[in-house]
Amino acid sequence: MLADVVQLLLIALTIISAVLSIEVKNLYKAVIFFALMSISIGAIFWLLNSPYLAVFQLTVYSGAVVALLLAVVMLTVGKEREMK
Amino acid sequence: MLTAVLDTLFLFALIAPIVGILSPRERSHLVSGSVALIGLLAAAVFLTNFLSRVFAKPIEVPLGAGLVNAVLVVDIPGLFIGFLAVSIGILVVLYSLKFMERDSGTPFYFGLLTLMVAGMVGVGFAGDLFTLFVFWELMCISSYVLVGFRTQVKESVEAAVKYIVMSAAGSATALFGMSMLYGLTGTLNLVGLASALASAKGGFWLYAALAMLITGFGVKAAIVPLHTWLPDAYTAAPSPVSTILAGASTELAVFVVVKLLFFVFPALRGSWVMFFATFSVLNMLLGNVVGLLQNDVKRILAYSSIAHIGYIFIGVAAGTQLGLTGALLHIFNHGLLKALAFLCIGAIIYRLGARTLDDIAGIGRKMPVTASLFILAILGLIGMPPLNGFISKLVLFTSSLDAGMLWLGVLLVIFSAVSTGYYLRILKALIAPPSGRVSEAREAPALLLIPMIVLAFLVILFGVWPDPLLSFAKSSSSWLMEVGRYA
Amino acid sequence: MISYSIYLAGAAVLYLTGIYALITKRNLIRLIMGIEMLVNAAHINFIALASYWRPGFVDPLATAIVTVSIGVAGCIGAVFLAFAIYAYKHYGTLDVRRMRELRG
Amino acid sequence: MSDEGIQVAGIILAVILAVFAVMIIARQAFPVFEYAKSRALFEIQGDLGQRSGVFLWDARSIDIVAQAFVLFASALGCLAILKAERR
Repeated sequence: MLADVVQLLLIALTIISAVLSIEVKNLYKAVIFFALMSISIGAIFWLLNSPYLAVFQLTVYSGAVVALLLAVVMLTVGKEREMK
Repeated sequence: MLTAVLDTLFLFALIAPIVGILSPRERSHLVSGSVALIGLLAAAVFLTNFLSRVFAKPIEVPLGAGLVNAVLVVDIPGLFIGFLAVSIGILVVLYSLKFMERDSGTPFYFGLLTLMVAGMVGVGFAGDLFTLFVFWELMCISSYVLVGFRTQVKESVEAAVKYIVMSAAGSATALFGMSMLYGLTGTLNLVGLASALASAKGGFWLYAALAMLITGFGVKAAIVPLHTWLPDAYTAAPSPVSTILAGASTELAVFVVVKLLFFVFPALRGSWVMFFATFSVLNMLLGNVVGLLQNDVKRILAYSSIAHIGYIFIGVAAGTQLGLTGALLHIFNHGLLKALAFLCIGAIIYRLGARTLDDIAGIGRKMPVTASLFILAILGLIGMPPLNGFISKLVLFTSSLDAGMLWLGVLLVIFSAVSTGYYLRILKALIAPPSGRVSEAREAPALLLIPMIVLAFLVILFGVWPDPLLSFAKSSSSWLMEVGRYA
Repeated sequence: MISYSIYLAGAAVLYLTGIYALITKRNLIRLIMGIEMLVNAAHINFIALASYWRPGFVDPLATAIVTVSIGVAGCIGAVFLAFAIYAYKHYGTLDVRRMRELRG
Repeated sequence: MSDEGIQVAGIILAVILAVFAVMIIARQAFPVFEYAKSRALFEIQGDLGQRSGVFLWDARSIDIVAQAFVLFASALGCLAILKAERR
């Protein structure tokens, strides 16, 4: 029962953070919300009995891709005010 | 590990950039280019070796694979598309040896070109939908970088960005469609899918999966509402890359769509036939009408590609074996013709640095060989009788008659006539009297001419003597239509 | 065990969010995030289906597929971001509205 | 159309589509594995679900090799994009 509620909450969290990551004005915050989305997808994988995949998802998405995104944000618009 | 063809291609794709980086800088393009050329030639030899074995029974790697295994099945349609990819790859590498000599980073260029050809051959051979997807991404990622290879040019970066956004969204859509298909059948093996869906009744979710798969692969195949990346990418890419995109990559995407429809979803034929009749008319209409308004030769050729994909879909819309034969035949013939046309305009760009109709006016007097080959390609694209474009258009026309869709055949003829409008503009620009910068141009160097002459020879050969190609396409289509032979 | 339809609905909504980002947003960073959302939606669908294949058992086929696909999606992201750096060098912005060399 | 217009239209369209999708999913239950030939494509012994790594190498090795070359292609591509200009 508890697992069901947690799963529903995680799906809701995924969608909310996905929407926020494309709607938030500040690009840094957008990338952070993207990382949150990846983490909650990883948690969904964990609850669906595939821990291997959850770890893989966390490594690649909330690790590599988010690091790349942050690096590019820093290299390009990081200096400016314009964050839209 | 994989089949001999793919092994060679992967091996040489690894060697080419390493050797190129280690060699002195002025010669790095020659060294890495010749390594890539050797690899592609070896792959072509292995493909020819497969030919006799495959006609008896498709080669499976690994042997005795179940429904859950990743598997490569070398069958006749796979060889058909493999030959197209490898032969155009060889010619493009040969052409690039001269064309790309002024660019930096050529070792990476040749490595990526070999990987792209490997991806295309892998897509042709894949016997599992997800294996197909991985090889598809290999081809896509290499082509993204190749389109934007000249990063110092603004328009090339922009075209690459546009291309990546549309194409990656398409790939993701195809992946979602695959997940639904997996949810319906429990396997992604193409033969397994075909036998599971052989008696499918339809239902909302099966149609949704089919629609997502066709949309996803259709982005690369330039089905009309999804074609917007194509003119930009073809125009902004370096000419050899436009050649391989137009001549092999887009054709391969059409082949994948055709394979999915005829091999996996024959049970739903009644519904996709009408759909593809509509798309074929849309493609022909948009390609031919917008093509008339362009002034850039590469853009004209890009829109003519869209129109030709519409012609291929006539065969799909017919939905018969004759239609499939015509579609495969036109995939091959259009690949050769469009490759020849792009190589010719590439040679003109190499000498002149310009590609609009006004700027190249009169180039025919100064570069007679290039111009006559270009005229040959254009005549083939129009569908003049002694060339190979005529044969496949004839087969497509016959198939539309055969399927009782006379109006599609009539539209094919009408739009071929409309397309003559912009082809004639190119012809006029080629034979006009030269002026200005054009009068200082010289004939293209021999290394650029060799691939063009080889392609022109093939174009004439398959026009005058189409029997071997026709029988190859016929046996390909009969293999694709009869899933039972794979079991 | 909650119904599979909830996962399908979640994946579909995530997919539509990604498409929405691709259509309306004009920043390269947001475009790549939209693409990754599309891929992630497909992954959720695969894994949810895999765990409904048979009760108490996860189909390793879907796990294998998603493992490979995650790596491939990461590659697309890397290539796209490398281009984004060059686009910024040329145009001084990540805004695709200001890239108007080509007419479409 | 102005950017604001696109934004508003996009939001409305996205919300409508999302509601529509959820409604379809609620109405038409997904026929999970309807066309599957059988639910036992391979033998299940013990903790196979946990040993995905073994499965990954045993059955999907072609995918892994191809993925390795996808990674290689993207590495090569990033090098090619971010190369030093000769001139």
